[in-house]
Amino acid sequence: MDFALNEEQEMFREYLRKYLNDVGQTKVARNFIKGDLQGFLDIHSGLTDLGCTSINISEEYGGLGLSSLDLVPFFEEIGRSLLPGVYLETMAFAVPLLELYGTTEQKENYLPQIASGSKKITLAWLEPNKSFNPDEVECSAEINGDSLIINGVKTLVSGGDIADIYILLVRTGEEVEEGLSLVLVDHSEEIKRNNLKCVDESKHLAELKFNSLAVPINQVVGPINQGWSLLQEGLLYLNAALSSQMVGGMDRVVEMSTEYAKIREQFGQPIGRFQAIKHRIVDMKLELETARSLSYYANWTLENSSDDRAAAIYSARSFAAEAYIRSASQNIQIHGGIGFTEEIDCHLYLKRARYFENYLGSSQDYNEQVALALAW
Amino acid sequence: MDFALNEEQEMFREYLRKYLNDVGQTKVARNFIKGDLQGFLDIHSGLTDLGCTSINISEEYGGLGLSSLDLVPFFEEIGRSLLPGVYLETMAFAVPLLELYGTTEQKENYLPQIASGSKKITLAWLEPNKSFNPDEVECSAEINGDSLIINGVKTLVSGGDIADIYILLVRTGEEVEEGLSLVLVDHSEEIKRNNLKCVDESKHLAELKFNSLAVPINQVVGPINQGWSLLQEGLLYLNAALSSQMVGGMDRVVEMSTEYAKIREQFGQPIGRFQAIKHRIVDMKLELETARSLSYYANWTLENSSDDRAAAIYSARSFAAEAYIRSASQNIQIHGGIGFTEEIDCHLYLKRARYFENYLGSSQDYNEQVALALAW
Amino acid sequence: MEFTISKKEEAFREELKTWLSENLPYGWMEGKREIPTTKEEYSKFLRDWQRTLYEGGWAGIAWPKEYGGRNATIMEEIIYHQEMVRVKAPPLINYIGIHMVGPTLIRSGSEQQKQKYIQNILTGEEVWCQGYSEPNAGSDLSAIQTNATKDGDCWIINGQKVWTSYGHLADRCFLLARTNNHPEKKHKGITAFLLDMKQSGVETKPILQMDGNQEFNELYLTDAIAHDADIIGEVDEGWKVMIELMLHERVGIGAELFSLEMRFNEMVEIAKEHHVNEKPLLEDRFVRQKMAEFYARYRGSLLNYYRNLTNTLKKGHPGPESSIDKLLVSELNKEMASFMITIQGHHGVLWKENAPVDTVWQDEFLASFGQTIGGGTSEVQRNTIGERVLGLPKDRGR
Amino acid sequence: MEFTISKKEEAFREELKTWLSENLPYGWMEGKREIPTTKEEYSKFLRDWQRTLYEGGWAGIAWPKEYGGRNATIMEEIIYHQEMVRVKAPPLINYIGIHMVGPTLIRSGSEQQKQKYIQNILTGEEVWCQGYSEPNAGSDLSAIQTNATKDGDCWIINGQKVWTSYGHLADRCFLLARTNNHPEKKHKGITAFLLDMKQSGVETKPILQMDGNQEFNELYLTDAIAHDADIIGEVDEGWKVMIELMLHERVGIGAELFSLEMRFNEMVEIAKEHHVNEKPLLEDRFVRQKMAEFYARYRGSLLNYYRNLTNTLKKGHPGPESSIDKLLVSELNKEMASFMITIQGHHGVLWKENAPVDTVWQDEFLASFGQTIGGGTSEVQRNTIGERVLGLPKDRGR
Repeated sequence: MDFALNEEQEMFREYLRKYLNDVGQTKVARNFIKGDLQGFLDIHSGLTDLGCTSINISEEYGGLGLSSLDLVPFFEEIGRSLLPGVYLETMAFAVPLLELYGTTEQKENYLPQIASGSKKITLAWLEPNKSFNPDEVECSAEINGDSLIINGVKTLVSGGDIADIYILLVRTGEEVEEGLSLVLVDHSEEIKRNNLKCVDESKHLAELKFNSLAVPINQVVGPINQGWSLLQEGLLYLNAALSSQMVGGMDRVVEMSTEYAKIREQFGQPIGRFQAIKHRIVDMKLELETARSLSYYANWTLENSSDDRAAAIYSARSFAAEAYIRSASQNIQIHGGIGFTEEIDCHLYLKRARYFENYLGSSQDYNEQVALALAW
Repeated sequence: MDFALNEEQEMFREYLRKYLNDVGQTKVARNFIKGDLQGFLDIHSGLTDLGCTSINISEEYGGLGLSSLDLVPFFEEIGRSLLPGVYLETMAFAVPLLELYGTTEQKENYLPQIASGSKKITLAWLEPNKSFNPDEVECSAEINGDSLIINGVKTLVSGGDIADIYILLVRTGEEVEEGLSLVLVDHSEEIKRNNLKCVDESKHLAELKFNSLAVPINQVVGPINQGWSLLQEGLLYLNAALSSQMVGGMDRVVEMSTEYAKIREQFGQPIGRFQAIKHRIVDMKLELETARSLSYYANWTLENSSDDRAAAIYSARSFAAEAYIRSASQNIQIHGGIGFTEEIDCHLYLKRARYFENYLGSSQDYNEQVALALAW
Repeated sequence: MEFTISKKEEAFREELKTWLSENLPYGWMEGKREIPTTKEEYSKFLRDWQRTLYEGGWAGIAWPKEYGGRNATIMEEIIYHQEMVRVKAPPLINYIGIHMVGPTLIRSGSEQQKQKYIQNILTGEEVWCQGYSEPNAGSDLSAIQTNATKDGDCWIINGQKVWTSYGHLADRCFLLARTNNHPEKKHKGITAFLLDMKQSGVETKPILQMDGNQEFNELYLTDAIAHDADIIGEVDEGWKVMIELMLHERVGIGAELFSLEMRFNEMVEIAKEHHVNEKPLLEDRFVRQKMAEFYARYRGSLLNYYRNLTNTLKKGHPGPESSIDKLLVSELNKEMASFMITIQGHHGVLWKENAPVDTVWQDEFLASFGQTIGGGTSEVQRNTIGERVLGLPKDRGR
Repeated sequence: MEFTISKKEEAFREELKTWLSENLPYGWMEGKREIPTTKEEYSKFLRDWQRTLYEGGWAGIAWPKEYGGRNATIMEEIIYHQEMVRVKAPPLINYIGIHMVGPTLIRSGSEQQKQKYIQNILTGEEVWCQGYSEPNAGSDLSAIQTNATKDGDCWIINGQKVWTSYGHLADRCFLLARTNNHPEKKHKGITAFLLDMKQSGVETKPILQMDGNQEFNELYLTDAIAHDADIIGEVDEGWKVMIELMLHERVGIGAELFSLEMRFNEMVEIAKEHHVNEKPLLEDRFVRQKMAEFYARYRGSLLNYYRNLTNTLKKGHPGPESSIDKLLVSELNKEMASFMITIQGHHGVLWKENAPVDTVWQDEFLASFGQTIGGGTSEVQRNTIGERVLGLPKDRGR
């Protein structure tokens, strides 16, 4: 029995924590909100130098050849500092899918560039006023010789203005699920990109319009018309990492509440002495630790191809998503008036929690996935 | 604007409170649990003398001719003292249905006897391992000349061993809803009655077996095959009264917690000083007052045939049912060890709350009724 | 028990309705409800609106007739708030002047103070703000440190206030300052000043809120000056004046409740119209159940309010039960707004002009955090209810 | 990160499994799990079971070999509890002796005390109980008033204890009594006695619980006698001994967690088999959602436990995080049992022989209230976590 990150993983976390502290933690996100993209890109280089973007890329493509558990410190720490970017989609979706299903050409083309930090990939799935259901994917890719001709609109694309490549879910056939494919599309001027206002302003969302865009057919990931099942596989990796990212945010939220409750005095004593505050922070801590245990295990199941991986990952995701909103909300209340100001970070965590709440599916959707995975 | 019980109603509450205090409050229920039926019957006479059993019976049948709001103090007070009996089914179901739909003969036969306390009526609806849905009523009544021949089994009949008369929901036709009728059946030796163990031991539940029991056809309440819609009407009265009865229980529960938190000392101070306790009791109080407001209004809508009566009554019922369980549970926790003993009343309220939880439908069922009533 | 309103009250409502339809800013009733955003234009717009109210006889309706009010009953005040919520009327820029400072002046002000201020409050010519909270005195108001030192017939005031609403627009401030130190009883030795905001010793700095608004200010007092004549009540007895001032809020949380009711109804409409997986949201069982629960809770809160109001009508003044209303409404409001975001799915994170349904829910959700903190946090309300309604022992250290 | 267990541990599990299948009371494995109810028969049944364990080498497995144990590792203890839960083994009548008093005696007892007690604890010949709580000392154990006065080499003990588990069956009691009054530091001046229960000054009275069971007792001490030789640790230093005794619970809440896991699985089975409206409960969306949430929470609690256990293994002793396990398990257990009753509909109130599904859920629900109170209430656990894990300031008055 050894249920803990190993020493290397904890050491890597310390490096990262120190690095992100040194660059001002949430300052990067705050500047990003104000429009400072370059500041983020500098940090991105820094993280690349630390090896963050090569963790789970195999050695032959310039990576470190590590696995999901080794991503945990990285995602917890960027969750903690609310770092912008598309690390989730790049490292925990594109990379595992390319490693598992990419052609040699695709791997050679993309993996080294991801590892070196020069390319960032995001996922384009949702369409305007549609749900995440497979029958609501209308964006089409028609085969024309060696090309796919793409028409349609994708919306709420995460990091739409910093991603270089999209993995697009497109309709290539009639069948509801077995008529969908995943295609790697490099960004170009031909794609009309509109930024969308998001309640979490550190997430830049975009709407993408494709008007007869031609893409070489060898940009399809895995077999054509098998995109939906590949997507399901990719969602396991993505949600395991997302649960860690949310744990990172919750960790900071609990820390903020705890620190503030120790120093803020009212009625002649630190407010952390009042059980209304103390016990609430304890409840936040309980949820944090539970979410953390679930996310560790979720990532462990990926690394070990465990039978219960779908149940483990999706329950980790939906638990963390709900708990994150609760603790980010309580954090504001515990801070009182100052928690309601823009100046203090409290609201940034709440907005991020809300952003993740329904990202790629609701908590109810993922609970239903848990039920199905358990053969209920 | 005058949203309060009137002076007469409050005065009546005081009389009742005093009377039930004098006879030892929950002692009646406790003795009843130990098998002392006579003790309860004595109290029943006393309540009859106070006029409780004639409140909403019209004057021509020996009643006081009052209305639903006048029942509120009565139901709150018996809820408070956990009085056994079938007052809910008699006063808030049988009486309004008889008044509204009974034949002159039925009224003359039953209402004066109810008013005088000599007859108690209960409702027999549910069947073994069935739900409250109309298609799950199988107990049948076949017309044979001037008689109905009844066959089948009813279960979980409240106060089965103290009721003199059953209102039976029976199948008289093929149609799912319009094939059901309500029949007044006097208890007799021919009906096989088995007592059932209930987690709330102050509720005596019975299973009733009917084996070709003949009942005069003029015992049907309202038109034949219209039993389901009559039942719906009756449920409005019953649930309005039930919400008051639950409020009465909650009122005592909040009082118990408050009193105990004032006198019980730990760590050198009354535990009510600890916010973990204080704020929890406040939350119980909030739910109590909300439930009370909803129940007052629910009964007001009945008296005033208000358009929103179904929404008002069913929301009052489901809110109170859920809140009662919560506060009865907290009451035990607040009492600590002593709350876990049989000796203190805490558990009696919890068990009663659980008994009411799904009585004649679940909170979800009633929430759905609210939605339907609001034309959602 | 009686919910119907009298003919006189009905006539009052009709009169107000008619007046509103004729006097609201142009296009308001039709949904064009835009208030300019620059400080000067914003201030002018709202002052104009209050002037319009005043001229129509709809400012300070609860005030005695001799001071320009119409001696409205509590029920009329309720109706007034209901109608203002119904038409989503512009905010009352001098809310603090009309609902709090004015009535306090009328009851406890000197003749000179009445002469000087009353009329200008009503017309909106002088806008008032409150100077209570300080960085180290939030929930614990008695801990204020802003200091007033006597110098001849002047008082020299130094310190910092926060959460001063309309502070940047206000002409006058109802300010609490410490004039005496009682180490044991912290609420002693506080004096209430009617401070002139238009002086060099007073600076305001807007506070940017998490919802993007700037409704509050920090207020810096550097040798600000008040005179003996600007003291209301007695020196060192300002705490009493503040308590009195709060009691003038006879109808309590009414306006917030009527807004909650309106928002609930809007929520139902959206849940009917908004489709997910080609089904109206309201047909989703989870949504129906939760909305039925909200129905019970908002109705229950409203009915609680009516029950407390009945008590207020009987006693003539509100009791500690008003904390129940405040706590229920603010918490429920937060939960409802949160739920509305949840059920919109991922599109629910889109904001402002990109929001799929009325963006009010995102803003409402963010703003709702202010309501469980401002005007006494939910924790303070729970203490008040626990101690003053239930009689539980007081917290240590208070 | 490593969840697999070693070959040695696997062999240990197999050995125990085999032994249990051969040695559990007749019919036990097949589901005939009946324990006689009269006090004498009950006591005999459980003492026999412990004797059987002892003879098989399965009593006190964590004890050093020289005292009759098998020096089991923490992981072996875990496996032991898992297997005992799996077969729903009869309770260990001398739980307190084996898991708490015995290890404390081994570490801190005098040679004479070891000689006198150790062996009999293991065999079940002498059953031990705890005498901690008093009517006025529940959460605040340091407030005990039971008094021990020295008289020669005797101590005369007077007072009352409550919640003494197995008190009516016990031969010996680990008793805390006040031997000195420190008005400031209440936990000073308490002494731990190894009291003989079989004397005229000791009376037990069973406590009837809300779930109908009688597992606990009131213990009346009227001039009960202990000797100097019956003191463990130093006079006035009993608090330390008690803390040490609690630390011997190395595997913490393990057994409760494994029970919770088993009950969750049973709940799934019932929800598959039990039909409402002709549909299995588990197909109801509300039930599925809620059960998926319970899945996350029970799995999370179990994984938390493993994470805390990893720490314990590294440090050699458990930390304050064990309060997290206790709090999560007891609260979750209550919620799960409550939910199981809810979804059974009105038939769910039927009890005992009339219950539609395994009656264990009704009993479990009622019993669950004991778990959030006994062994430190949930409120005390929250204080411990807040103060010792998070470093928040201590409550006043403690």
